[in-house]
Order: sequence, then structure tokens, then C-alpha cells
Amino acid sequence: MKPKLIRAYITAKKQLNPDTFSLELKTSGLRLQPGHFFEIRTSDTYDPYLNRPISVAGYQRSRLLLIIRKAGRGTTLLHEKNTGDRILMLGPMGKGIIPKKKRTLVIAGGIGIAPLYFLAHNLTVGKIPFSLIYGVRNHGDHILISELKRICSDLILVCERGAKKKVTALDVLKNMDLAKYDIIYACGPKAMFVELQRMKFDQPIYVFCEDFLGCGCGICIGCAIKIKGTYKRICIDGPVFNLKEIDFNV
Amino acid sequence: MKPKLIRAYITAKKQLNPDTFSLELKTSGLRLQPGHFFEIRTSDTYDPYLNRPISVAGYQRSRLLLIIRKAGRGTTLLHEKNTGDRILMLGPMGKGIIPKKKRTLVIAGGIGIAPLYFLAHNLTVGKIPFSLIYGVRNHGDHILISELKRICSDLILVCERGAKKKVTALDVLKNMDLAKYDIIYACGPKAMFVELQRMKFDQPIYVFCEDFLGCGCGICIGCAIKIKGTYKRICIDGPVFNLKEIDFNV
Amino acid sequence: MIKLFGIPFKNPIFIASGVFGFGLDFKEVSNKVGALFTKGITLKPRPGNPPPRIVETAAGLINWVGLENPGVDIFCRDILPKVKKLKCRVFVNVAGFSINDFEKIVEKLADRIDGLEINVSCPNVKEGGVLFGQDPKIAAQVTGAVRKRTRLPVIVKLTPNFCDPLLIGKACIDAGADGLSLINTVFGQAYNAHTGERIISGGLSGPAIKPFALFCVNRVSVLGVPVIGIGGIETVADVREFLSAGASAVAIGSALLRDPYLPIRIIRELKVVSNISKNEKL
Amino acid sequence: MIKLFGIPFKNPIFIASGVFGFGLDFKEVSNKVGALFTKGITLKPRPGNPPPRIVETAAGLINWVGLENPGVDIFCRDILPKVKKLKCRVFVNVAGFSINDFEKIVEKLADRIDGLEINVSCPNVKEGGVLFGQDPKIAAQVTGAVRKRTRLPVIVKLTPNFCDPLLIGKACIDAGADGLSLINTVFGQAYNAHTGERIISGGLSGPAIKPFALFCVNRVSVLGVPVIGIGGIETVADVREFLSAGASAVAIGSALLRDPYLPIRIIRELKVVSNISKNEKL
Ligand SMILES: Cc1cc2nc3c(=O)[nH]c(=O)nc-3n(C[C@H](O)[C@H](O)[C@H](O)COP(=O)(O)OP(=O)(O)OC[C@H]3O[C@@H](n4cnc5c(N)ncnc54)[C@H](O)[C@@H]3O)c2cc1C
Ligand SMILES: Cc1cc2nc3c(=O)[nH]c(=O)nc-3n(C[C@H](O)[C@H](O)[C@H](O)COP(=O)(O)OP(=O)(O)OC[C@H]3O[C@@H](n4cnc5c(N)ncnc54)[C@H](O)[C@@H]3O)c2cc1C
Ligand SMILES: Cc1cc2nc3c(=O)[nH]c(=O)nc-3n(C[C@H](O)[C@H](O)[C@H](O)COP(=O)(O)O)c2cc1C
Ligand SMILES: Cc1cc2nc3c(=O)[nH]c(=O)nc-3n(C[C@H](O)[C@H](O)[C@H](O)COP(=O)(O)O)c2cc1C
Ligand code: FES
Ligand code: FES
Repeated sequence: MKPKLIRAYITAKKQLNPDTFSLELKTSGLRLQPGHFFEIRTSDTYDPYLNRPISVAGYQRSRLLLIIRKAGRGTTLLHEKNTGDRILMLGPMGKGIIPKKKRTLVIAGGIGIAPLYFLAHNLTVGKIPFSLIYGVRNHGDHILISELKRICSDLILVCERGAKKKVTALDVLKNMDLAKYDIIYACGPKAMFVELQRMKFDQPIYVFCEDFLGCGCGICIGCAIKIKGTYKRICIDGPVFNLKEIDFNV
Repeated sequence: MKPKLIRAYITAKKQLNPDTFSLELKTSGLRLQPGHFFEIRTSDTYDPYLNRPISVAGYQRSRLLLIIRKAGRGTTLLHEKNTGDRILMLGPMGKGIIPKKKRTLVIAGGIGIAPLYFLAHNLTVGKIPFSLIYGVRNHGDHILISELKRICSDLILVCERGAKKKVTALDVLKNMDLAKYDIIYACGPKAMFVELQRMKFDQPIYVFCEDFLGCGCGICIGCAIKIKGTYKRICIDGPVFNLKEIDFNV
Repeated sequence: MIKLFGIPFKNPIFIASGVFGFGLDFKEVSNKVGALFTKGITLKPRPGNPPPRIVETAAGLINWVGLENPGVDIFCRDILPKVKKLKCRVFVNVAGFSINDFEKIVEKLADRIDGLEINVSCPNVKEGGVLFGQDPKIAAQVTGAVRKRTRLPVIVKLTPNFCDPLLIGKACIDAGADGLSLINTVFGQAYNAHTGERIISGGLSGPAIKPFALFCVNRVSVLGVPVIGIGGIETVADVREFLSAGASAVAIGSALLRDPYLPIRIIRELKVVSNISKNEKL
Repeated sequence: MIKLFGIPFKNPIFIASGVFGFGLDFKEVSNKVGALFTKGITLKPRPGNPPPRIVETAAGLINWVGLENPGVDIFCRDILPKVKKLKCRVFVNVAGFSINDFEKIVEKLADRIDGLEINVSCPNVKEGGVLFGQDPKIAAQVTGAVRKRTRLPVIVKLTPNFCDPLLIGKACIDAGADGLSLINTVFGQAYNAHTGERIISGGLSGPAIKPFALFCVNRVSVLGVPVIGIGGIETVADVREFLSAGASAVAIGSALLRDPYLPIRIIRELKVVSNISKNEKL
């Protein structure tokens, strides 16, 4: 699907944890898969200048769900918007993925849950069994717990700090029997990807890359990622890549 | 009074005509006169970059009244603010004036009513009789009519276009017996000032100048106005000047 | 319709080099503009620079893409046939690291396009690039060498960095340039405020540089050749500012990163505006 | 506390020339900063340019104040006694239209201040100004002439316009400059989009130019003298970017137009931040 300029109304806004919120936007006629994202205009002015890429976290009955973490200026301006406000955005962008009918493991770190929430939903709809490991930094950071519990029979919530059991998603992973899974999807900070790469899994592992983008639609070549030795564009060739092919030491 | 950095809450917002609105801000401990203005930050970002000067239109019981016309980007952003929002501003700036106990004529053109509304109020409180000629471009543009009627026994509303009687404030002036007045105050577009200057009144006439300012507090020398042959600063030496001393042909 | 270099253009709204690839991703946009300036083409393929390649700044961005492109041979074989089908003028942005490079690229392109934009102003490559555009003698040499090898319109793209576009522009015109385009990006850097590391060193673009671009365009407008104004154009008002400063046409750059459909809207509004002013004159 | 040119400064946050008058309107601010650079002082009084003198642009502004100032004599007689009471270092920004001007102003100022900032970079005057700062030979001549007449620290303020600050800076240091400050404003223009008239042609400043300023500061930082970084500084993060780029101290300019109290906040935050990082190191 070719990206379009879309003006959509906010139909709902929810605070999910102290620095994460969701926006529900009314926009019809799209065909969306996990991996797709929108480039959101955060201000009517030139500051911030560039749009901000935000993943599709859900799409049902003309309602687009976005889950956003206040990371800086742009997302803070988005946080100031309210139900009824109109948002300008471009999309859908990126390549969406259709989950394979394989035994699936999903690993989310922090805000990485955003696109994976959509993936989990699609896995459920497609009746594909999956486990979800969802790690966060601080106690209370987990979002959408009841929704996740409803769609995921095997949900492992972990917390690095402040909880009784201090573990990361990767600690959990190391103590798991991974032979149970044929395919892995992950989204989280870059450090997590680097660590996952070191773990050398047998099964294919696909990661949702989140980096600073220019245009989001392939025209600026500003979002280089080295894949099997040559630069690809995160926005057009991804954002989902086979982790084994990524060269992080560029 | 030295300008301070003030963070004030909007306690009321009213739409006065299609492109003019008022904001009431809670801020205490100020001593304000007509001519004083505040430099308002219209955005948390760098675009628009400079603050916008807005006159004090009223101040009573810690409530500051601003009357603002949507003229461009900054004032449009201000218009998007709502009751409960906090506004950052610097002030008070400029030299306030204390109206003399003389028979007074006040001439307002368009948004020029903003500082003159405060002046009219102070004239009333000081029991100084005055007439107010208030001209606007289009039918329906007049604001605060009932309030003005209450404080001003001699109110002349005129309208350039769209009304039955198409006249400007200056047309009215030309047909008036000006000997009735000892002093004149005016605020309006520059074209009006130039025209008033041509009319060569006998009595002193003071005008509230509105130009694009840099800092509003005297430090940038960016707001030059030629007074008796030398440049003065609108923001610090004004904004109220003796019209006869202004040299517009700079 | 406007006429420059003896050839007609649908309108004076062009697309600047490097921000729209080869115009093939959004053909409906390319088909509407007066001209498309392609991404810079080098003699050999270039992988481009490692990330981060783009960092946002106040009302603009710094890029350090580093002329990633497939090289002139693959361009001619795989891309040019598609580009030729676009319903707009196509100018290829030629980026060399030696005079010889420029000559060879121009020869290989031959006359299969509408014109050439000689890029002596790229700040994001180590050799050549902006250095060629900072010295009037070298800029003139490059222009002269290209001039000898083509009958196509030759536009030289000027840098505003550490040299006077008026001097460089004049030298290039004397050496045979038909027009000038400016400005290319302004030198810029950004640092990580926490670690102190440099994040990027590259070229600044966007609304932030518009006043500087207007100054430069106005400065070279006395030289008597068509000038393509570039730098921070986002609105019809911006277009009119550049035309007022002396540009014959304008090219939109970074704004396309915010909205690839922008040129369509600008062209439409510009038509409406000029129709209105025509009617007002009646 | 920092030490530059052999003298101590309370902190590395200075106030740039021309945006705070003589520091007397907001004394509580002047008293807190490391140094104040005065509005440019010329030999004769100057009325300045007609309005409009300031036009806002994206994330910045263009000014065309034109060095309005009372001239060195009235400055010395009426203003200097008050300025001397400020509890900060005071550097007088010296603006000449000939080498002779510079010499005379410096002689008249004598050693009643803490240092001199030689302004060879003002874009808003017809004669002299930026032209002096674009030619390494003339810039060096000015510097040399000043050097002979004073034992005070001499800082040369560089322009980023159409010349390489590295070249000019080197020439000035060879001629005896103790330090460099940069950047002065960038050439900029704005036009009325409706009428086509030029509104202003002057100097661009503010966050828009910060990336360019960082580039220039970083470029001259190899020269081995203290560099005062200027251009678009609004936050502690900006300060740290400039220090990372190689500046020894920074000066705040346009940001004061938005908030004259800003330096106090930046100095306070900077102290907090550096205390935190000190504690983290323990
Ligand atoms: C394909 C894709 C999908 C994404 N999906 C989502 C999603 O669904 N939900 C979501 O929340 N996010 C998502 N992201 C990430 C999101 O786009 C970013 O968090 C967002 O762009 C940040 O914008 P901002 O203006 O809020 O932050 P910025 O103001 O741009 O700041 C971002 C970070 O950089 C730091 N920084 C900026 N400048 C400097 C400097 N000079 N020195 C040091 N540090 C600096 C800031 O402190 C901050 O930590 C996605 C990204 C991609 C590429
Ligand atoms: C002392 C003082 C007191 C004031 N008091 C009040 C008051 O009480 N109430 C009030 O409403 N106003 C008042 N004003 C005026 C007010 O400050 C301005 O209307 C306001 O600053 C406009 O800001 P803006 O961002 O909304 O408009 P801007 O976006 O700055 O635009 C202002 C105007 O300039 C035009 N313009 C801008 N750029 C260009 C260009 N390149 N080419 C052509 N045209 C252009 C716009 O179209 C618009 O008409 C006062 C001014 C002063 C100096
Ligand atoms: C991401 C990016 C890539 C660019 N690549 C090129 C290029 O290959 N060749 C070139 O001459 N200019 C290149 N430019 C410069 C633009 O064509 C233009 O001159 C500059 O960005 C100023 O215009 P703007 O402010 O509208 O972006 C590039 C600019 C950007 C932002
Ligand atoms: C209104 C104004 C007046 C200025 N006057 C002077 C001056 O007299 N002498 C000088 O050397 N620089 C002058 N400058 C330049 C500033 O000192 C500074 O170098 C420049 O504005 C960049 O910094 P900024 O982006 O923080 O403003 C002036 C700048 C402004 C905005
Ligand atoms: S962000 Fe522009 S090409 Fe990917
Ligand atoms: S606006 Fe700065 S001195 Fe008046």
C-alpha cells in the first residue's frame, strides 16, 4: 500500500503508564499488518521539523491504535493532544508481515510491545500458538496486561528493577527450552538486539527496528542499516529484518 | 515595574468576534496602567521563535485581561489554548500612562480597542468624562459593546463595510466639534495614525504604537521609532507616544 | 509554463536533488512538477555513509548520506529508462571527485536527459565535493570540462559554505554554465549533550536556512542567468519570496521528507493565486 | 570557575554582544554571568538603521540594527562608570570602519575594562563590518593594530559568511589575538510574499544557526586558543554541545530576547549537572 497523507481524528486517548499512552484514530480503508507504521506530524510548526514514526499497534473497524512512549519533544507534543483533535500523518509505511503458522516466541522490551501487541493480536486471530516474554525496566511499567492475558495463553512478565524478582527478558530466555519454538519475533532497544544476536538461536529471529528516520518512505536514504554487508533502508526494506543478517558494527 | 517571568493560568477564554478572543489570566501583585503590555510565549518550541506583545486590556482582583486578534501564527497558537492551560510571559513591559483629568476623546480602530478598553475603564474609575469612537472593518466586528456602553456615556460605533452607514472612525472625526476635547488617545493601524497626523489637531494626541518587537524590554534596540528626529525604542520609551513628534517617513 | 535555457517547463516548481531518489517512488508527484533533479550520480557505485545519516535540528535537519547511489552505469542501464517515462524535465545531478569523473559521467549520460546539474557542493564526502565549489578556478574548470562534452543545459549547484557564491557563480558562467542552483546544504554539526560525542557532521537544510538561501539567491541574481532557488521551501509564500529575491524557479528539498505530496499542493495553490492576481488586474 | 587568557571567570556562561545593551537593564543577570560582551561601540555615535530592524524567521530572527550606539566618548563618560560596577567581566565589542577607528577606540577605552572583542563581522553596516572579517590579511592587520595598543585580552569575533573561520582565525592569532569568538550572525534576507518587496537584509541568529555555529567552533578549536562558542544557545544541553565541539566558554545571544533571565537558569542548572557528574565519578 502506498503511503497517503491522512488527517484523522483522535477518538480515544488513554494513559497506560506514567510515560506511555495510546491514541485511537478514526481512519478507514487501510490494510495493515504488524510492521506497518505511520509518520506522525507532531506540530503545526517547523519545530519539531520531521514527522515521528509510530507503529501500528492495532487496527479494527476503522480504528487505528497507536501506543506511544514520551521519549522527547515530539512525543510529548503528541501527548498534549486530546480526543477530538485532528492529527496529520503519512502512511502506512514499511513492510507489514503476515505471521507464519509456526510455533512462535515473541520478545518485547519496553515500548517494543507496541508493534508486537498487533502481532500478538494477529497470531491469536490466526490461531497460531505463541509465548510472549515482556520485559520492562520498572515496576508498574507493564501496559495492557489484561488485554495481553486475554489473547496470550503463555505470558511471561518480567521486570528489571523495583520488583521482587529482578530479571530481564533475556535472563528468562536463557533459562527457557527454546526448542519449543520455530520462529522468534522481537522488538526492543538496540542493546537487546545486540544481545539476542550474541545468543545465536537455531530458529529464525525477526526484529522490528526502531531508529531515527528522515522520511519513512524511502526517498531520503537516511535510515541505513547494514544487511548482509550492504546498506538497506529501514523504512522501506524493513522495519522487520532477519536479526542474523544485520551488521550492527557499522 | 521591572518585567518578570510569569507563569499564569488561563481562568477564562471568550470568543469575542470571529477572529478576536479574550484570555483572562490569574496573576497577582502587579501595578498596571494602560500602555503596559506583556510578551507572551506562544509555543514551547522555537517556532514561532519570539514572544508576542499583547496589551493589558484590564486588571482587577488578580485577573489580567488580554484581548487578542488572530493575526498570524503566534496568535493562532494562543487561540488554541484553553482554560486551565498555563502561559509563560514576560512583563509588565512598556510605560503605562495615568490619564489626565481633561476632557478626553478616545479613538479605536479594530483591535486597537484592546489597550483603550483598559484606558476607558480607568477614565471611568477616575471620573473623567470621555467620548469613544470605535471603528471596525466589517459588520459584527465590534467587541465588548455592552461593557463599553456601560462605562462610556458617549460611544460612537462605526463600521466601514457591510453596515447600513458605511463610515470610518476618521470620517466621524472630521464631522465632529473637536473643541470639546482637551486631549486625544488613539490606537489602530499605522495608516490611521498617518491620517490622524495629517489632520493636525490643536490638542495633544497620544497614540499606542503596535509594531513588531524583538525583546519588548529595551535590550535589542530592534523596535526603532523616530521621535523628534532621533530613534527611540517603542517598547521602553513607549508604546504611547505624542503623535505630533513621530516621524513616520523614516 | 515558463521557459529557461530555451526549453519550456510546465511550472517553476522543481524537486531538489537527493530528497526524492529518482522520482520513481511517487510518480504522480514527479509527473506534476516542472523538473526533477535526481539524487547525485557518481562514476562508481557508492554505498554511502554509516548511520546515523540524519539528525533533526531546530526547523531543519543535518544529513550525512554521503552520495549513496548505484553509479552512472547502473543508473543508465536500470534507472534511466524508467526515469525517462516521467512527465517532467529530468536533470541529473552529477557528482565527481575529479574533473575526469565529471567528464566521464557526462559522456555516459549523453543527451538522454533534459539537463545536467553539476554538484560541486556536496559537504558529505571526503574528497572533491564542496572543495570543488569553494574555489572559483576549480569550479570553472569543472564547468568548462562539462560544457565541452554536452549540448544540454548545464546548471552549476553552488555551496554557501566559506566562499562567495557570487564569485564562484560568475566563474562558472564565464566557463559556460547556463544557470545556477543554490543553495546546497550548509555545514552543520550536532553533539550528544550527555556523552559529548559528535553525532553527525554534515549538511544543514530546511526552513532554518531559508533566510541564508534567500540572501545567496539574491546575490547571484545579478549575474543574468536563470537561478534555481533552493533552501527551506515549504509553502507558496516561500516560493514567492524566492521569486522576489531573483530566482526564476525553485526546488523543494527537505520539505519532501515531511510530505512527499507537497509539490502537488504548492503547484495547485500557486495556480489559484496567480489566477486571482490576474483577475484582480482586469 | 574557569581561567581564560590568564584571568578567572565565575563561570563559562557569557552574554553575547548586542542583545543585552550594556548589561544595565537587568543587573541581577549581568552580575551572575562570567562575562558580558557589550553592544558594539564605534568611534562616532551611530543612530542605527530605520525600521524594520528585526524580522522573525523559522527558529530564529534576522536583525539589521546597524550598530546603533552612542560612540566611544559618550560610552566612556556616561556608561562605563556604571558598567564597571557590574560583578562580571566586561568585554567591550569594538566595531570600526577603518584600522584607524579600531586603534582610536581601543586607545580611548584604555585598560578600564577586562578585555576587547574585535568585531570584524557585523553584517549590518555598509562600510567595514563583515568585509574586514572575510579577508585574512585585513583581519590580521586590524588585530595587529589593536594588539599594539593594549595589554588587555583581545578576542576576535569571526564571521561564518563567505569565508573560512579557520583561515581568518589563524591569521588573527598570528597577529596577536588571545582568543576567538564565533559565530556572528549569518547573512539572511526576508521578503514580503504578497508585494515582493524585501523586508530586511541582515544577520540571522537563533537556534536555526546552531548546527552551523557548532561546525565553525569545532573547526577553529584546533588553533589552540580559547574559543567562545556563540549561536542559538538556549539550554544547558546546547551549552554542553558547544563545549563538546571545542569551545572554552559560550555566549548567549538571541535567546535573551525571549527571556532576559535565561542565563541565571542556565548557570544554576549547569552547576546542578556538574555536581551530579562529580558525585557520579566518586
Ligand atoms: C519504524 C518505527 C516504529 C516505531 N514505533 C513506535 C511506537 O509504536 N511507539 C513509540 O513510542 N515509539 C516508536 N518508535 C520510536 C519513536 O519514533 C521515537 O521514540 C520518537 O521518534 C522520538 O521522538 P521525540 O521527538 O519524542 O524524541 P526526540 O526529542 O527526538 O528525542 C529522542 C531521544 O534522543 C535524545 N536526544 C535528542 N537529541 C539529543 C542530543 N543532542 N544529545 C543527546 N540526546 C539527544 C533524547 O533525549 C531522547 O532520548 C518507532 C520508531 C520507528 C523507526
Ligand atoms: C506594544 C504592543 C501591544 C500590542 N497589543 C496587542 C493586543 O492587545 N492585542 C492584539 O491582538 N495585538 C496586539 N499587538 C499586535 C500583536 O503583537 C501582533 O498582532 C502579533 O505579534 C502577531 O503575531 P502572529 O504570530 O499572530 O502573526 P505573524 O505570523 O507574526 O504575522 C503578522 C502579520 O504579518 C504578516 N506576515 C508575516 N510574514 C510575512 C511575509 N514574509 N510576507 C508578508 N506578510 C507577512 C502576516 O500575514 C500577518 O498579517 C500589540 C503589539 C505591540 C507592539
Ligand atoms: C537527505 C538529503 C540528501 C541530499 N542529497 C543531495 C545530492 O545528492 N546532491 C545535491 O546536489 N544536493 C543534495 N541535497 C541538498 C538539497 O538538494 C538542497 O540543496 C538542500 O537540502 C537545501 O534545500 P532544502 O532546505 O529545501 O532541503 C540533499 C539534501 C538532503 C536533505
Ligand atoms: C539584535 C542583535 C544585535 C546584535 N548586535 C551585535 C553587535 O553589536 N556586535 C556583535 O559583535 N554581534 C552582535 N550580534 C550578534 C550576536 O552577538 C551573536 O553573535 C549572534 O546573534 C549569534 O548568536 P545567537 O544565535 O545566540 O543570537 C547581534 C545579534 C542580535 C540578534
Ligand atoms: S527514512 Fe528516508 S529513506 Fe528511510
Ligand atoms: S523590542 Fe527590543 S528594544 Fe524594543
